[in-house]
Amino acid sequence: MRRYPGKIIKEAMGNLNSKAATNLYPAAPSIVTKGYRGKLNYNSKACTGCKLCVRDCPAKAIEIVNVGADGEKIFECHLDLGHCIFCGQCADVCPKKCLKVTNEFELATTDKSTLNINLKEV
Amino acid sequence: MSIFYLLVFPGFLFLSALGLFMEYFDRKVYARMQNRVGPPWYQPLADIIKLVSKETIIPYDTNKKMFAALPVIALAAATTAIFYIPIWSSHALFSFTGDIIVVLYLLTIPTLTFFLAGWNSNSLFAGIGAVRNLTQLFSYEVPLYMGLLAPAFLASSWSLSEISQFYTTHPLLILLNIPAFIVCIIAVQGKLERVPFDIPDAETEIVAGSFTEYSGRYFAIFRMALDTELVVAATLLAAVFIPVFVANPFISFLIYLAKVFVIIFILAIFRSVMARIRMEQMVKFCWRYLAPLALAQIIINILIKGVLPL
Amino acid sequence: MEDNKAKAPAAKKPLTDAEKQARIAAALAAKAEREAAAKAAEASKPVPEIELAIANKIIAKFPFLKERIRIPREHRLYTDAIEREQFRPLYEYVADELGFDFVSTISGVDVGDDFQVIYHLSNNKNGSMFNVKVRMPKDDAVIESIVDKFEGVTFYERELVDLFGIQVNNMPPGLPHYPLPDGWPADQHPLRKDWDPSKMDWSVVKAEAVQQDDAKGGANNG
Amino acid sequence: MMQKEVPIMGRVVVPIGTQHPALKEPASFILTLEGEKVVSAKAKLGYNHRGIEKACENRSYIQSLYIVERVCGICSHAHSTVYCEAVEELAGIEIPKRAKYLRTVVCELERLHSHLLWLGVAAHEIGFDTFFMYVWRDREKVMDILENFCGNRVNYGINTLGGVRRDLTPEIIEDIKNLCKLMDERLKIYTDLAMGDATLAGRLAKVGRLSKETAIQYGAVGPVARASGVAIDVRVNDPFAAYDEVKANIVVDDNCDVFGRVLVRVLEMVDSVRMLRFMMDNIPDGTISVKVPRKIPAGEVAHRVEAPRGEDAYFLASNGTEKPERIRMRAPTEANWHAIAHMLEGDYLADSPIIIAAIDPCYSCTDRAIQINDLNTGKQDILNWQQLKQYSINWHRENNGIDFAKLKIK
Repeated sequence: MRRYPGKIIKEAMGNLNSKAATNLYPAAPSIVTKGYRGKLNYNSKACTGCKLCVRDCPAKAIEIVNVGADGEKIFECHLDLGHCIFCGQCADVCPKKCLKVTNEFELATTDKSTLNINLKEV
Repeated sequence: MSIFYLLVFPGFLFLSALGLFMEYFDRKVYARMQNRVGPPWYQPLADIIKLVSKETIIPYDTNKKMFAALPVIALAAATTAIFYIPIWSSHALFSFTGDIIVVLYLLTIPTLTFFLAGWNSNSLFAGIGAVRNLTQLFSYEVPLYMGLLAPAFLASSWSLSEISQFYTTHPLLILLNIPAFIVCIIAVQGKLERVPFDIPDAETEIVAGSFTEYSGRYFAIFRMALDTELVVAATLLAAVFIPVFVANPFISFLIYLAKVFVIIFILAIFRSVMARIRMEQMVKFCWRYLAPLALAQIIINILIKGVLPL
Repeated sequence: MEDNKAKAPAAKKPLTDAEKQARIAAALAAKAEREAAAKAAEASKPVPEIELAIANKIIAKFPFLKERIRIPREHRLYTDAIEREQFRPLYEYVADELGFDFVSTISGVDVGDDFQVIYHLSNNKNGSMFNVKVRMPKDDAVIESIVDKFEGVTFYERELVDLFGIQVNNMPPGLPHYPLPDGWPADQHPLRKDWDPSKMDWSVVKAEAVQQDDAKGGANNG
Repeated sequence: MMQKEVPIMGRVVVPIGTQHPALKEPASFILTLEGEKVVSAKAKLGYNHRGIEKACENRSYIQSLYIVERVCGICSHAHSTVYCEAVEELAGIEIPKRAKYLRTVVCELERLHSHLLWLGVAAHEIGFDTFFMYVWRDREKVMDILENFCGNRVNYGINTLGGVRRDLTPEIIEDIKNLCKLMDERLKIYTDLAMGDATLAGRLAKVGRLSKETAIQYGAVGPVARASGVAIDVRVNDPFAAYDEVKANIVVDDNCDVFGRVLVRVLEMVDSVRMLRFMMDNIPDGTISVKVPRKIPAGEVAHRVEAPRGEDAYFLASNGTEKPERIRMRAPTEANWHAIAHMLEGDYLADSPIIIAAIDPCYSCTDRAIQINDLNTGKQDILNWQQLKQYSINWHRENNGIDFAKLKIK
């Protein structure tokens, strides 16, 4: 094969007219695919408080708390987004499927204290 | 009037504005070739403003006056060179016999200041960058000079204005100088330290070369000097190799802008289609191919001058 | 609601001790059966020929390994723990004669009173991996380096030194600390089972880091 | 690390690292130069030691899986595959065939994206940014498919003990087939470019030489070894996942330099595309996972897979409880480090970034908080975004007399 410099020139000149491949996020929305694992969604009514999710969480980010008074069972799910690694193992292991992963990914914040959230059903 | 020339047009203010815009144009073309969006038109200016507002750190153990003076010298030298180059007519603002040599030397001064800046920075990477600066200077300077002097031989003048006038009256002879133009375009790429000859500031090897220790406003002035040098070098090439002037100075000025755009577009293409080569490859390339080509051009020009009744 | 809760334990109560015993016994029996089945399956699995031939060759040369080489599946051979001085001749033999010339890695394991060092020797021609386990008492944790035979093991041996505190003789000199930071105390070995991070003096490591920053950054503070 | 040797005239000691534009993550190389030539090189590592092996000992098998996956951002699937297969072997479980195929699919997609990433980085190291941009643009297509199929761009989380977590849908199969078509076209351009561009060849050929004997002696693995003519590939020698049915070809090159490593990687991508196409047509039906008990029977197992960078070897010891007794991980780069110092010596400083990059080094990433050490008071402080912003506004007010607080930027 003959070697010469600037072999890419045809491709480069062709690109002058084409549309840029750059996604202009945040000016334009970033599209995540359907299968993306983002923030969790929690259905408190279906939860039985078995805490399998807490047991399997590799990052120790999730906590199920019983907030009901006098033995009543009302569960809340506290998630530390700073610790969560978005593996979705909690959703996999949940026997009642009350935890689900959603597509939400815009979770960045400039304040660390807002990362610890109380999950609610969306 | 001289003050106006120096500070506003075609001096500092005009050159800065055009330099920044050309940097934008260069970056935009580069980005578009890479299938990216590229920066907005004000990006180079925003960069300069940001740099000026940043904290300036002068390294311990350096000559502080020299550290601060070098960027200004670089900018001043590059700006001065524009007065001897014909822009909107085949007459430059100032001219005397031998000004082509002065312009070339004025364009060499920024490179020397880069070397001194690197050497003075007292930093390892800057030091290596400085040495590379000089090595590179020795390889591209000779082909660049020979390439620019070849048209001068044909015009039998050492003044840029006279060279321009000669080619305006003999337009067909421009075509003869095409090999010299190619040599000069490549050598200018080396002078401006752009890919494939960005060896002195190869970021993946020696961080930022000579400018490693520069920050804040001093670095901003160096950036301005580089942009100015880009425009002045393009203007020089345009004046010598594409001397197209019309009587109306305004239209002539527009033509000048178009010429600069074309040259910078060519430089941008060079930049985007090649990998950075090594120092020893650069020296080999310049001395093995560029210098003989320029020499051949000079010989041909002298021969033609003997044949043609000029 | 209240009724249900009261009833639920009541319904479970009639489980007598005898029944519990019976259930446990049944579970144990089932477990034993499963294990036996697994063992039988293991025994009935055909032993891969290439590995068997390799094992036979090794046993012929080193009789002390008789019945101490396991071949659980194709491409894998494991030895039971051997003594330190037995390793070098074995390694030289398998590397030179049987093509196990690539040391995939060296693993250290802390098993109570002993350290075990496992050399994972690979034969890249037929894909077999021969795992030689060497044991040594904790209070005499010294092994010989094999870097003179295979240079690629430097970092694995450094890991044994740093993370387990095993002394490796004849290592090439002048090697930097790896993988722990430079100021790490010499008597702290994180992968030992009895290592307690809370008892370590962390200030040593931090002070070293700050000092290094000082030494490097000093020239830049104009 | 301070140099204690007596300096020799004309020799300069250049530190590459721990922070340097050529290194994507911290490592340190001390190069001694004579002019532009490197006469000796020393590597210092361990800046990213995160204690993962120890961390795994304190977590259950399923928790460890996700930690293991985060050993490396680029070859995360190789790490989780070798771990899962080791645990499955310990538990005596045979996973369904479809699960094996799915693992192989992700393995090959990962190889594709990892090699594209490497090609881009290599182009960037030699200042060829246009090539870098093209390659990374095409890599995004692979990443999109991985994201849609597995749920994430890099730490896929597709493996679980006993199989895989997600099944291929017909539309993803269609996506992968389209990707194969696109890749065929693009890889042809890249092969042409890699072989035919004079500046690329000039920068890469005869650089970072590693002879076959030295490669064997230093224990090089993966593309580095294969570019030196050593035919080792775990996919072929010691098949894992479905590689006993999906046959890989060993790509060997005997250029023994960086140029050879580029060729090997480009041709391996071509092979990956071929395998992906084969798998899309021949994937068996069935379930995708089986149940694995929480307690794994006691035992020991050594296992290895072929990560994009080379052989990834694991040793796993279990003690019959829910937590592993010991996990030893040997990522491919650890085996290739030995060869680097040898390759650097005798070459130009200008070539050191590409030589270091040529083994495709893979370190790891860490924390993002900014720790301020006040040297005068010895006070340590971690500033958050607001405080940093305030600090900068104050600094400008005091030093430049400009009040940026009035400036409103959304």
